[in-house]
Amino acid sequence: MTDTIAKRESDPVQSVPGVIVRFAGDSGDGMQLTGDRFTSSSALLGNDLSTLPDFPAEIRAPAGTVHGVSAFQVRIADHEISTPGDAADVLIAMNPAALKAESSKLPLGATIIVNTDTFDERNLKKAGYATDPLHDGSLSAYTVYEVPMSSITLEAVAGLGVKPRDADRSKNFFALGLVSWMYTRPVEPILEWITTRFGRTPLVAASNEAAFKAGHAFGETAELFASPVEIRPAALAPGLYTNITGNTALSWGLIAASRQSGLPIFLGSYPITPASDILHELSKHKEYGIRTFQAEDEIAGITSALGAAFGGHLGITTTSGPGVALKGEALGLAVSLELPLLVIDIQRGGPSTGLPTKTEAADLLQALYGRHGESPLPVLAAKSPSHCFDAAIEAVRLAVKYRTPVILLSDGYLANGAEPWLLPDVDSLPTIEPRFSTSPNDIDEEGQPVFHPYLRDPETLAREWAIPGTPGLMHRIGGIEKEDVTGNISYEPDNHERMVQLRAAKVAGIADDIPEVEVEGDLDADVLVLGWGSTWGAIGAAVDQVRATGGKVARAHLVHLNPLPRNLGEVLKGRRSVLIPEMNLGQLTKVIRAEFLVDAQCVSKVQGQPFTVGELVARIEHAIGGLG
Amino acid sequence: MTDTIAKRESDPVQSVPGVIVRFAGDSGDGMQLTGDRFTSSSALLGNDLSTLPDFPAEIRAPAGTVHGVSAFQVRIADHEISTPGDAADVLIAMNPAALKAESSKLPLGATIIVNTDTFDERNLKKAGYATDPLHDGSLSAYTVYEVPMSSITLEAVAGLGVKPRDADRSKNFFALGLVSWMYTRPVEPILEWITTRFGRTPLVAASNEAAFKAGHAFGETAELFASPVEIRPAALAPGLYTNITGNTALSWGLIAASRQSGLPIFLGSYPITPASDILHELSKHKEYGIRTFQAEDEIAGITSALGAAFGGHLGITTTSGPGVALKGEALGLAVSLELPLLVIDIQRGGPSTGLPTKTEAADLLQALYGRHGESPLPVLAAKSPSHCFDAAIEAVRLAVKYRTPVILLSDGYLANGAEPWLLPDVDSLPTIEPRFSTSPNDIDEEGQPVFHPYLRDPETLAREWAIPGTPGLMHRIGGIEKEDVTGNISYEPDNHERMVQLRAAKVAGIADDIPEVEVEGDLDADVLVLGWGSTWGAIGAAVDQVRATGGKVARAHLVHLNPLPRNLGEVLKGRRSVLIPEMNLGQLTKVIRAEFLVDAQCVSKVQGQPFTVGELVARIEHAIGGLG
Amino acid sequence: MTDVAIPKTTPKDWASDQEVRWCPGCGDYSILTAVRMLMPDLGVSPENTVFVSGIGCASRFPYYMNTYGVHSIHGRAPAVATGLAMARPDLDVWVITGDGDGLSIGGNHLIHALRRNVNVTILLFNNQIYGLTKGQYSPTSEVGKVTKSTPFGSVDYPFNPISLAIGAEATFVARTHDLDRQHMIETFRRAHDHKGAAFVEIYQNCNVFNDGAFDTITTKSNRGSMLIPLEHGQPVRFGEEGERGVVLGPDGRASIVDVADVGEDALVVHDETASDSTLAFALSRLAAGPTMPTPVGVFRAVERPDYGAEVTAQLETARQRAGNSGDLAALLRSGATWEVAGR
Amino acid sequence: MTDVAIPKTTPKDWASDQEVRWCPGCGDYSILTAVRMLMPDLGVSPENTVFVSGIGCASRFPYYMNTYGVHSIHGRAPAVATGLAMARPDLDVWVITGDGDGLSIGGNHLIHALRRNVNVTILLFNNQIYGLTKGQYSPTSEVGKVTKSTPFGSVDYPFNPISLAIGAEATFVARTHDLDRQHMIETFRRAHDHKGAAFVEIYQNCNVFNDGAFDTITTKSNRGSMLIPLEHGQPVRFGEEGERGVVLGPDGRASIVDVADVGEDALVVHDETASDSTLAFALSRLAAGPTMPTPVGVFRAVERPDYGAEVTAQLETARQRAGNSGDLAALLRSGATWEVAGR
Ligand SMILES: Cc1ncc(C[n+]2csc(CCOP(=O)(O)OP(=O)(O)O)c2C)c(N)n1
Ligand SMILES: Cc1ncc(C[n+]2csc(CCOP(=O)(O)OP(=O)(O)O)c2C)c(N)n1
Ligand code: SF4
Ligand code: SF4
Ligand SMILES: [Mg+2]
Ligand SMILES: [Mg+2]
Repeated sequence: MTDTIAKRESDPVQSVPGVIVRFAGDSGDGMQLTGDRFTSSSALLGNDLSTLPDFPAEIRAPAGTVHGVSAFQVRIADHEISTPGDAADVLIAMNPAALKAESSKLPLGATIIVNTDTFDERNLKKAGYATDPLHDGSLSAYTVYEVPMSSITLEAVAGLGVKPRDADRSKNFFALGLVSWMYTRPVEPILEWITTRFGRTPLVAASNEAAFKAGHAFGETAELFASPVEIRPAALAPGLYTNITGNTALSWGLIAASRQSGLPIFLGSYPITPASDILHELSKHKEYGIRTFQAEDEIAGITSALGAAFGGHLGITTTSGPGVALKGEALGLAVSLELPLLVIDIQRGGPSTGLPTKTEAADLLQALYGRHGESPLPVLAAKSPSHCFDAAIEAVRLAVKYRTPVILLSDGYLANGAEPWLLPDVDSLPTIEPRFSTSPNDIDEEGQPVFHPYLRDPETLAREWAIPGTPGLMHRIGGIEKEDVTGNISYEPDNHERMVQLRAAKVAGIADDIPEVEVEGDLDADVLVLGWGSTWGAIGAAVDQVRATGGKVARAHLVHLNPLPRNLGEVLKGRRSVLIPEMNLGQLTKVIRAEFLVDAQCVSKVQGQPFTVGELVARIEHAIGGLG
Repeated sequence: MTDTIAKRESDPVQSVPGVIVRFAGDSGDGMQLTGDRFTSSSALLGNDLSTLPDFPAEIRAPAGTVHGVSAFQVRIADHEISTPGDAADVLIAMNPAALKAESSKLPLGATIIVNTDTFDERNLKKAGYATDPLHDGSLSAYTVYEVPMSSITLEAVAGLGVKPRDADRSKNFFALGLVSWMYTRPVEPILEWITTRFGRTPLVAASNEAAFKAGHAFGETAELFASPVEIRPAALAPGLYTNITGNTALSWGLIAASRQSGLPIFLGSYPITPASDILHELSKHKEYGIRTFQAEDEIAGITSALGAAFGGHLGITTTSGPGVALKGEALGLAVSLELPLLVIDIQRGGPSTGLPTKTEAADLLQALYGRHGESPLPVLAAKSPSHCFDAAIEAVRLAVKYRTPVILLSDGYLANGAEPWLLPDVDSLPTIEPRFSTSPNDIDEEGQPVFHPYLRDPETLAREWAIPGTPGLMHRIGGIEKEDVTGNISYEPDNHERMVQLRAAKVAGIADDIPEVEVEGDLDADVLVLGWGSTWGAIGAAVDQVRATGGKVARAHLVHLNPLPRNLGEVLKGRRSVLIPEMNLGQLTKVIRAEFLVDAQCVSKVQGQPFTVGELVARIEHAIGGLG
Repeated sequence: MTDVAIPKTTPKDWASDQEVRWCPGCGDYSILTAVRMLMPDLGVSPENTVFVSGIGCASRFPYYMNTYGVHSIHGRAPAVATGLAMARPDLDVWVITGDGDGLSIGGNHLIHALRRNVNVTILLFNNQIYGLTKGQYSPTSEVGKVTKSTPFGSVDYPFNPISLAIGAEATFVARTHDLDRQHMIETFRRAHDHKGAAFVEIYQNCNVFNDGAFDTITTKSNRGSMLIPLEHGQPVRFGEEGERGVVLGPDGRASIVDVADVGEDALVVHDETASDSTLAFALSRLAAGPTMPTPVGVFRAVERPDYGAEVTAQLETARQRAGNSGDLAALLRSGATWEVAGR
Repeated sequence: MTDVAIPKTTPKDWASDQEVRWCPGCGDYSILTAVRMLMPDLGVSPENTVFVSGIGCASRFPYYMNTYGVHSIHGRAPAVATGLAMARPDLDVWVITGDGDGLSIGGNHLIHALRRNVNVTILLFNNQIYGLTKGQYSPTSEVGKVTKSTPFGSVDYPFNPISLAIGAEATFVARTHDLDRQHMIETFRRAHDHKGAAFVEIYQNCNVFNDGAFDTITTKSNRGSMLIPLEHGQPVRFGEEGERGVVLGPDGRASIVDVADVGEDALVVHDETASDSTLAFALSRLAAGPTMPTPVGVFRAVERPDYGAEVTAQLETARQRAGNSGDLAALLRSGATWEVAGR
């Protein structure tokens, strides 16, 4: 469906530059869906936007509890933005627990819309309220709108023949209707979507539609609210856009890389939050020649992908931190076999099971070093939801060109967060050449032509890749140390050292094949903020904000974490302060310090939540003031 | 058996300070056993000694091939030594392949004793000799003794009723007899040992005895050799000694730690070279209350040990690099559960299957970082075969005291190498207090006594440890993030950050509970050699040698690799050059550079072989000369 | 277990203070209730009871029991429990797992625990779906199942958990379901009382991602005609009036007949204690999935030495043989030693 | 496999240039010879053949075949092979594994490959010991076995690999041994020709660490009385003169009788194609270990869709349904899109 946004014919309304809305309710209240719809309709209006889903690990945690609250934050703007915003302007709280969990994060003066029907004694108690916050004055710093969402929804659907319990389930559509009215979002796309989505259960569709319309009407008629406001389309680069999450972009990037390389995708994966959606997405697209294999565990996920890679497919495995921890031994085998393989780690809160549905970026050192022996491999990290597309292609390019496993890092924030994406021209995507061997490449002692699987390209040090089915190139490879060139088993001391060094040199040499890191902001500033991964948006916004108020600061962001860009040492040299914001205790910081002997300092946040811009601004200004 | 060495009554013989003997032959030739016996009889004579077994991964690789050669090097001395020596003074080569594999490593002037019976055309060709080295002059730089060992052995056992093929199997005892004569080793202990070891097969015992005696007699009568020489007892510290390998010392250390803590050992392990011998040793000693469990895989090895630890046992798992790679996820769980657990990694050549029977020390970064999320744990490394005993006790002490998994690193060189060990006074071993919780430790909201498993000792930050069976202290723990103090599931952002930091602080705080690192040699030298693990012996010898020839150099050796000793920064400060010899590409070097921003340089060797003293001397002198 | 009198408890004593966090309507609730109701009857105490689980909705179970508990990592509960049960034969160790946890990632630990006959009681909550990760198919999902990871239907042939357990040398194998509390309680009791590894498959409804998967056989109205109760020593028959029964063919195959057609004497008599596991296996093949008449109850219950007890016995023997319980100084001197005299 | 004529080969064409590195006298040699002798008969070419193995003595096998080969990591060969066979249904994929590799660390991958019916031919070299790590007991070692890790005898009850495979829904299950080349060749041929996962247990002598483990049944002089050859459609009988046979009891249990006592008609007739796996299971229970009369040959050979083929068919269907073979630009536009006009 392609819509060109026509100016809506309606009364001229006041325009605001943007708003941050947060929907919060029980895990069963459909907040993710509500937020998602609000986002989509804003996307169609041409706003820039950024989302932050935030939900517990339980499927439907007990109703009314604070730990069971599921929230979805979306920021929409008429200008370019790169974060979902530090705190909401408007909170929709479906029950006391949601209010309890969320209200303390709100800035003073924020708007709160509550579903008063849920504010009974039982729910207040469950949420841990001793007194009713709607009446005890504790919310006096906010603008509170009390709306009996449940009962109006019930009324609205009365007559459709829906059971009262089912009717109550539509109250999120009431909320969506109300907020859509407040921000003059178009009605039709949502109604259409309801029809398609709930097509198989017409009663549910009808009920949701009625609730949505009731919410919209309530805004218009209740005279409770100020007039609706508008957020104009953002002045984005021209072209065709879609709203995309990191996991979808990553999946599509893999499909693109498959097309560009001619290698069919084999995905060996075991479900795990927040990576499962890539498995889901890829398994939908079999017409692209994609084989998805839900393996018995993570080890079978990676080893099956390695088997497929041996067979000439694009072997991929997707997982999160606990899965990577299980794949270490097989990754070592892939390093030793020197076959292309892509391992995608959608990081989440750790250690151990940790916080499965929350974001974190504490798997970097595991990605770099989580294997025995010297087993170097390239590591990359995506920086925004849509960048996952490019990062996937780049990771595949390196894996195939250099015959190496590659780890691509993303995280829960990117995976589930969404933003508008200017669709690339598919014909301008880079070509990836598998360059399979097709004939003997060497001469044996008796002068006969032979195939030596570990003969290398002198420039890239990539080895030859001959796939089964190729006549005359039969060969055996394995995890025991191999003789240089022939690949036969060898325990010879000098050969081992040579092979260890060749494998290291091959990966290190990739530095010549990747872009230099760019410095932005005040290029020669004393203070440089070095980032990696999903901190990109928040760092950018923070640097802009500091500079807007006169502070001098530079920033650089790494996509390639191993090897590092050739110019990075140069970029860091001579700065008074190098700050590295990380959602861990300082993992890139360790790498940078060791590599460049620069006194880089980590700005650490390990809360299962992305950095806010405010947090970073404070730390940057501190550093500029010579204090950090 | 305790022997006090009485001066032997024999003709006065010439005394030499020491000798390095290397036995080499087919994997089926019994070279390891021969070397071992020679070592033992030298131990009983009071020599200091050090051994280096060196064998292929195949059980009995094809006879006569160079890759199938199995060697055992032993150095015996009348003074303190710390390495098996850079190269052999005497090589016993049982066949052409052994000569081929070993002769290039010999210093000019070395002695070679060959079994001429094996030097036929077929064997020469198998070994890759175009001409017979015994006759083509290629060995002119060595003193070569040609002994028809097989045929003399055959003669010697004739009449015992042994089949010729079996008789030939005794030729290693001939060699042992000959070398025992050359170095005036006592005959009786070996004869006794033959009787015991081969008691169940009297024919084999008789045949080996006859061969041994024949070898001894051959030395005495053949007039081929110079007079035998003697190596006097070394002036070691007084006390009772035994000859011990690293793996045995480690096993005994664990038994000692079990005694000192009162915690019965539970070993969950999956066999892997070169760690299996610890499983074997511990499974012999059930009278110490030791449970050994040969698990279905490495993951079951560690998780069963963790289950036993929950039950109040001393949970241990032993493995090598590939096994640690599999244990990463479970280690993360142990970090999260905060239970004592000991993971022992006997490192071998990597990556992947690598060089299973060769030594390497390239698992340090995996030990430090091979898990997802922030999951810090203490890491220690043993430095000599006998030090494995102390290191095991220290590792258990930290694990129990701080309720944490600990990784103890050893390697193939320490594991199989042997040295004399002055037996410790068992009563002076440190006591380890498990301090189980036995009663409620907190008060709940209603003022009732409760047990909170994550209440911490304010000093050590160690949590409470209550074991099943304790009434009233029932509690549940798991890998999901836990609420501080109560241990209940919590997804709360601030709590997560607090827990991440508490776990980190607990491990970091151990620095206050470990000895400072000692500097030896020229304390204020410009050049400091920093070591870890099994490089200890070679570094010590190299530093001594450099200083003996007037070079100024200091050395320090780390046993604790995480946290690092408090004074290490001080020790490194102001050195012109910090050299870190490592059997990897610079793993500790990375850690030191990141931590102290010191331009430490790795002296790397990754050949599956330990450093020679000569290699280190060269690098140290280079550095002293301002060149490194 | 000790001889000391165990204080009487009520189901409430076995409930922890933690709020149960499953979806409303989930079958896990009724299993939890059954276990809590059973515990006071078992003559055991909370402090000597440990629940060990992996990861999944089912695996949250230990948090809700006022006993010791470990919520470990995905698939590893049988291994954790093996270590605990070996180290502490005095404890009652339960394993809670799911069809993904126990049969997919944890399949190997499960079959090894069964063959070793480790003294643990294993409850496998089979909902034929991955609940906690929001609905992918599992190793027990039927061919053709459409899930998030199989939008065009699964092509994986499923395990029959009962057959697998029997093939893995299990000594106790049973099946029950979440809609029959009394049957669950009796089955769990039998499993608990069994020395060695007891394996119980529980058909459990996941009302969010696989609702009604077992309705064809487990609902009150269908049970009579679709569940085949196994009773030791009794001919295997079922149906509202007991009108149907099971016979073994000449090739060992079990099949369903009308009793009227063959006569009661032709029916196979269930023998859960048969040393040969073929009968139990034959019965396990009757239903390829929970849409056909399905046996429930105890398929197999035979005696074989319990692993932890055997291991502990070896320790005792070694202690007696050694005549000491581990003299460290003697150990250090057990090899060849020599004295270096003082100077 | 293609229709193009495959050039004729000899066993030598299937031997790689690498020296075989097993111990002299190891049973692995004769298995290697059997495989090399069989290959020219199979109508396949070396370049379309892949041997995948784990780690262990047995797992060195691929190096010695002049085909494509992967010597992977311990226990993972079935998973590596699953990926390869799914991606490349045109290849002949063999898995070589040991009793440790395939049943201890790799047990889970094995049973999952079997249930999925992945098109691979699995040869499990069962020497009832860990060879490469120098002699620890394995999951098939008998109770009481003294090894390096069990100096006082093992207390682990072993797997019966045939029973386990049948319990895991295998479609082809067979047993052979290293002393009978012809039997090996015939068994491997059947396994190879089977569509889907074929599992073959090979009793293999490790003359260094477990010498003679199978002598009671496999030596020339014992074979006649101790091996029970399974032949499809034939009554199961054995003995030098065929004087003994196998009957099924009323409880399905298989037992050995003198044919003279019961008459030939009482013997069970082997049906490897029986849709119900009970008969194969019953036969697998006859011998608890290789010291009792032991069935060899094909226990079970039934048809079920092969996994790789099913997966590939779904791709084809999707391509046809989509009417394109993956238009990337269309994919990128498949969600809601909007145009931002140029300024
Ligand atoms: C190592 C690892 N891999 C994957 C996951 C993600 N995961 C959690 S539960 C689960 C499967 C749950 O299914 P099941 O065992 O059937 O339990 P249920 O939720 O249905 O009760 C998966 C794949 C994980 N937590 N850890
Ligand atoms: C991850 C890992 N764990 C352990 C080992 C050590 N290992 C190598 S082979 C082997 C077992 C071999 O036994 P089996 O599979 O029966 O093969 P066999 O040698 O008897 O042919 C073990 C434990 C390893 N290489 N990798
Ligand atoms: S997802 Fe299914 S199994 Fe999990 S708690 Fe909800 S209903 Fe139960
Ligand atoms: S150890 Fe045993 S199985 Fe391995 S090669 Fe030697 S004889 Fe064969
Ligand atoms: Mg499930
Ligand atoms: Mg074996």
